[in-house]
Formats: sequence, C-alpha cells, structure tokens
Amino acid sequence: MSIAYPKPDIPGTTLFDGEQAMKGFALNKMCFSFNDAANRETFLKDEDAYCARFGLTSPQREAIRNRNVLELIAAGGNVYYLAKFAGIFKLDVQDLGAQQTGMTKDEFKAKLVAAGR
Amino acid sequence: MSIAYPKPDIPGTTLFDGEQAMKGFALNKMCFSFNDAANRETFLKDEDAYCARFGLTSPQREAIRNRNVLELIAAGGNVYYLAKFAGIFKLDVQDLGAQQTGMTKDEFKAKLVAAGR
Amino acid sequence: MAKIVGVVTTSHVPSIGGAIARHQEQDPYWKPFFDGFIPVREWLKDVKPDVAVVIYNDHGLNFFLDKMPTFAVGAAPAYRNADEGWGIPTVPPFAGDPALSWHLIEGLVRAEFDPTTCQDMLVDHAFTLPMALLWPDQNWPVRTVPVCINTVQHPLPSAARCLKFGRALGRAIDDYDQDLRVLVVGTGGLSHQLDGKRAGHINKEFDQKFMASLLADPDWATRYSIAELVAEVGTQGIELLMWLAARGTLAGPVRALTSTYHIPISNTAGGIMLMAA
Amino acid sequence: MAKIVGVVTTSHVPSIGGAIARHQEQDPYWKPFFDGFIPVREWLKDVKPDVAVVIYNDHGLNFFLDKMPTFAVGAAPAYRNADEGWGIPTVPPFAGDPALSWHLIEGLVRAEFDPTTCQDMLVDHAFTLPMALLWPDQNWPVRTVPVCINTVQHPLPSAARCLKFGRALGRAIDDYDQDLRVLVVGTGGLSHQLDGKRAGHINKEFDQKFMASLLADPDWATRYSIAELVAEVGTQGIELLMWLAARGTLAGPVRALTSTYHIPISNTAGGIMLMAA
Ligand SMILES: [Fe+3]
Ligand SMILES: [Fe+3]
Repeated sequence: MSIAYPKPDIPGTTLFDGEQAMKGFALNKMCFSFNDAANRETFLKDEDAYCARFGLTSPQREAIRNRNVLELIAAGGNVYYLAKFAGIFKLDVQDLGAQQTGMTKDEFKAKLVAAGR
Repeated sequence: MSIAYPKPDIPGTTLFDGEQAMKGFALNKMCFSFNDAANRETFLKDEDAYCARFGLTSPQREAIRNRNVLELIAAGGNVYYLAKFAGIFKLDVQDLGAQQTGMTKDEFKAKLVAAGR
Repeated sequence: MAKIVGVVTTSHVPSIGGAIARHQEQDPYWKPFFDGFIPVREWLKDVKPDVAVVIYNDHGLNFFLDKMPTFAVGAAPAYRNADEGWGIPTVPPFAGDPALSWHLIEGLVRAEFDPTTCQDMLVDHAFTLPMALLWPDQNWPVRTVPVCINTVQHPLPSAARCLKFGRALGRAIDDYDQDLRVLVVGTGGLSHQLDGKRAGHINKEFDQKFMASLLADPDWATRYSIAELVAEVGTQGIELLMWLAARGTLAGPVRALTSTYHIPISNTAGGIMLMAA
Repeated sequence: MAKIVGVVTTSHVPSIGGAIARHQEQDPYWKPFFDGFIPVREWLKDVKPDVAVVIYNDHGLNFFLDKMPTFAVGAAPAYRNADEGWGIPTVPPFAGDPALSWHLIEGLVRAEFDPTTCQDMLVDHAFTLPMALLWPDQNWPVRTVPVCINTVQHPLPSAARCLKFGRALGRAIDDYDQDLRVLVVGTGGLSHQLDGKRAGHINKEFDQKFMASLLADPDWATRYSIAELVAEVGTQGIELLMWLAARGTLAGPVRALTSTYHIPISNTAGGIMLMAA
C-alpha cells in the first residue's frame, strides 16, 4: 500500500490511520461486538469459535490469546475498541499501561502522579 | 418547531427536510426494513402487527392502509424509502406517478414522452 | 502518478436493471439510452482504466436516517450489492482499492472536507447499474472506490460545495503516487421527480443547459441554490450534483467524447456524457 | 433569539463513572477533580440553561468503522446511554431538541461543513459523565444536542477545522429564532495516552498553555498539525479538539469563571474550565 502524505513518526505511538485500519478490521469488529454483554459471555465460553466467526488473522488470534496489548496494536487493533476486550477481564487502563510499558501497576500509577509535579 | 432559514415553496413538491424527518421517522424506518425480503413477507402476513412494531402514527398507519403516496408524504415519508414499500406490491415509479397526479398510467407515460419533444 | 483518463456521467434509474435482466436493450423504448454506451465501451477498451471512482447517491440501502452522511467514501476491500426491496437481480461484487481510498480520504480531510469513511459498505443500483452499462459482461476489469453524496435528507450540500468536493477529489487522485489509470463516474439525474403532485416533472431545457455548462463553464450550476435546482429539475433531478462533482475532478478545460440525451427512461430524462481533458 | 450562556469544558474518563457509582467523590484521589465542579454547579443554578449542546467524541458505542463520520450531529427526540463493554452504570435518557438540531445542521451545511445527521443515536460516557458531573442528581434539567468529532480513525479533522466548526456552530446557535439559553459543553482530554509503549504520557506544560490559549488566543492550537498535537498530548489527548470546538462557539473575548487542572485522574490530566463572554 502507499499513502502519498507523509506518515508522522512519534516514538512509542501508533496512529490508527488507514494502514492500521486495513490490517485491523476483523479484530476491531470483534472488539466492537463486546459492547454487548451476551457477546462477551459467548467469547468467554468458546474463544476459538468466537475469533473464527470474525475471521481474525493469525497475528490477531495470537495477540488475543496472549492478552497482549502491544501485539494487538501491531495487528491493527484500535485502542477504543481494544478497551472493550480488556473490559472482559476487568482490566482498567492502568493495567493496560503497566503491561505496555513493562512496569508494575504501582510503578505505572506512581509515574502518573509524578507527571503532576 | 422552528427553523430560522427560509423554507422554499415549490409547487407540488415537499422537500424531505428536518421538519418532515421529525414527522416521518417511524414510517421511514419501517420502509427501510423492506430492503429485506423476509420483512416484506412478515408485513404481508400481518400488516397491523408489523406497523405496530414500528410505532407508526395514526396518519402513517392510515396512509399505509390506503397505499396512498401523497398521504404517505404528508405523514413524513421519504420517497427513497417509500419506493421499497411500493415494491412489495410491484408498483413501479410510473404507477406512483399516475396515482399522485390523478392520471391513468398510460396518460402519465404519455406525459413523460411529451416532455421529450 | 495516478491519472484521470476521463469522466463518465450517466442516469441510473432502477428500471435499467430490469431492462438488462429482460434483455430489452434493443427494444425501441430502451435503445436510444443503451446505444449511448456503445462509444463509451469502445473508448474504455482503449483507455483500460485500473480503477473506477464512482460518485453516486445511496437510495436507502447502505445508509439510513440514523447515520446519514453528507459525503461518504468507501474504504473496504470489496463492495457487495444487495436487495433494495424490488428484487432487481444483484450483480457480482466489486473489488475495492483501500490504499487509494485512504489516500483520497486523507486528501479530502486536508482540504477541509468532512467525509464519513466506510470500511464495510453495500452499493446500490446507482453504483451497480452504471458499472453494468460500462461493462455488460459484469466481469469488472477495475477496482473501485464508492463516493456517496447525500440526496435523501435535506439540507443537501450546495452545488458549489459539491463542485469543490469534486475538485478536491480530483487533486487527491492526481497526487496519488501510484501509476494508476483512474476513471471517474458520476451517476444520477437528469431531471425527474418521483414524489408529490408534480411527479413526472422533467425539464429538457435546463438539462441541456446543464450538460453544456459542464464543458463550457462548470461553475454555472453553482449560481443555483438546492431549492432552485429542485424547482428546475425535480426532487430526484437534484442527483445532477453527482455529475457536477464528477466533472470537478478534471481540472482545466474538457471536451465531450460522446453525449446522449433521451426522454424518457422510466420517469427520468436520461443523459450520458463522456468527458476527457 | 438563542444565547450561549457559557461553555464548560472537561475531561471525561470512564473511571469517573466508577467513582460516582462508588461515591468516591470525596476520596483524596478524586476530590481535586470533583471539587472543580462545585462552582460550575453554582453557576448553572444561576444561569439555568434550557439546552446543552455537547461536543464529544464517541468511543465505539454509536459509531463503528463501517460508518465513521468526521462530524456528526444528533437530531433525535431522545438519546440513550448503553453498555460500552465495562458495565459502568448507565444514566437516565436525555431529551433531545430536534428542532434546534435541524437548525444547527442547516447552519453547518450552509457554512460548508459536511456533517452526518443522526436521528437515532446512543451516547457514551464522553457525553453522559460530564452531564452527571454538572447535574449529579441525573434529573437532567436541559434538552440536549450531541455533536461528535472523530478521534477514532485518522485522518482526524485538523485543529483549525475544529475551531472553524465550533465557530460555525456558535453562529448557528446565535441565529436560532427561539428564546433559548444554551450551554455548550466540550468533553475530552487533556493530555493522556492509553496505547503503545508511550502509554501514560502526560504533558502538563502543553496542557496549561492550551488552557490559557483558549482565553487569550483560541487560534494558538491551530498552528499544530494533528500529528504534532498527538506528539505533545498523546493519542487520546487529541480529544482536546472538543475543547477547541466548544471554545469556538463563543465569538469575541471570553473570561474563565473557573478553571481546574489536576494530574492524574486515571491515566489522564484532568481539566475543567467554565468560560463565558
Ligand atoms: Fe436515483
Ligand atoms: Fe476519551
């Protein structure tokens, strides 16, 4: 693919642009379905079948299996939808932040508090 | 209701604007559902139940009962959706034109041909 | 760099689909309209476009009043046709070109347009029938990008806005860094009105002025408000906005390679134009 | 004639909903943020708005990638909240004001904006939590018009476009021929980033410059591209576009009646401002 407009390079940051969208559609569609509590239960009962129904690519399937946010983003996931996936496991945004930055949750929280000083 | 911008007055013509949209939502939603053949059948089997499900207003219900296009428009119907209702009865746009102008279909067709001269 | 090889504009009434299904192309009623495509098909064999950017108006298949965009651009890998309520035969699916779609969306947003982006999208007769008229074997030789302009819910974008939209779209196509031959298609109109006591309204004089203006002075139509255009060409005749946007994609002067105007097809004044720089 | 009585801008993170549900408003962690609303509520009792026009970004409740608008305007008789996937308690439904909605849409389209109109629409935490912060009894004393700006799918509208959008919205409110007291709410930001290795990014200095600029020089933020703003304030910090659009609805100079800035609430730099002419 080719987008003529220059792509910005922001360290540690992936903009959800067309290129990511093309990669991530199936994954994001599945995560969007988790708005519905019944779908969240169906997913928990048979994760494989649920992922297959949405036609996840194999990196997407693997990232879902690993509950790994950085892998999910690399596979085209959009954080607004991924947050609904995280919600299934009662993970909040600080759990996600800790996982992505390799910190403990307490370290991650302390870092946020420090940013206020 | 009040829309500050002037409303145009075009003889024999109703623009589907916000005012019409507010009136017509239930009717247009029902007509939109007729994209699906199964819904068209359900409607034909029990028209009353189908109209009730969409919460039609009583002028809308009456206009549907009468298969009357001018009444449907007066009740907020949008022709792009109404055309799907007409499709249930295999009425084409010339049947609709004839009905609305009080002509026979042949007269209506002749009028169109005359417009080309 | 991508290049717009030409612009085809055409009417798109559903009954064209019925006529195709019943092989009535040579019936005296339909012949004048279908014959208008013969030179267009010859030209297509020659220019061999890679992609078609199709500007049309959805008639309540993909969009409902819950989410009605002013401008929408498809960005899906493929687009399906579906039942619109009348059982016209559906056509084979169309390949998308998501990379081009995203490039065009980027260009439009930079030019201060506010499109709705559609990564999953059904295309209706206004998209499929013109494609079937261009390629009757329905073995589509092009990838596609659907572009929708709202004609369902007023307020509609003005003629001036639609022409500017087309110009921005054209610039974005020109900017694309792939070697692509792009056909732009604009579908809708010309004068007709399906609803109200004025149903059957047709305005030959205005249609012909409008067709001429696309060549000589594309800004001509922008002197009319939407209400004034509806008064001239009818509630559905306003679909001529698609022609205006499509014309706008070609910068500078254009010539008509072919032009057909025939009244009536169904309730509609049928027009076809093929324009190129 | 309608009159904008003031503009409230605030952060909207989902965990505010959890804190409200668990009555943690006075917990040391939450108190600095919740206390920022005390003067705003006092002011509201005084000015008694009739309608709230709420500019926010949907987080994947009402819109999905199949139809993702750049700008969307609600035109429904009522708006419901719903489960977003995390089981935050939902709030009572909101009354709409469709006549005002259509007037605003008309004004925006005339000003060459291309909104998507929504006659049926769910509103998410970015709409509901600010309303619950303004009126904690959730017995909404105002009708509402939801206005969404896309922050999900890049390209996003530029800061310049969002400010112009806000200005056009403000002019349309001013033009409305009903005697209405209108509160404008802008929700989102300030700096935060949920995703990527830079998760937890906060930029106090930029946030404070941005808040000051809304009073002194609302065009200040428009010198930054979307990418530059994301670099400064994070992938979700870009939600400050809502503040910019909301500020734009007030023509001429404004003063801050109250202003709060506190780090952190959840992963976010929490900001609150109340501005009036
Ligand atoms: Fe049409
Ligand atoms: Fe947010």
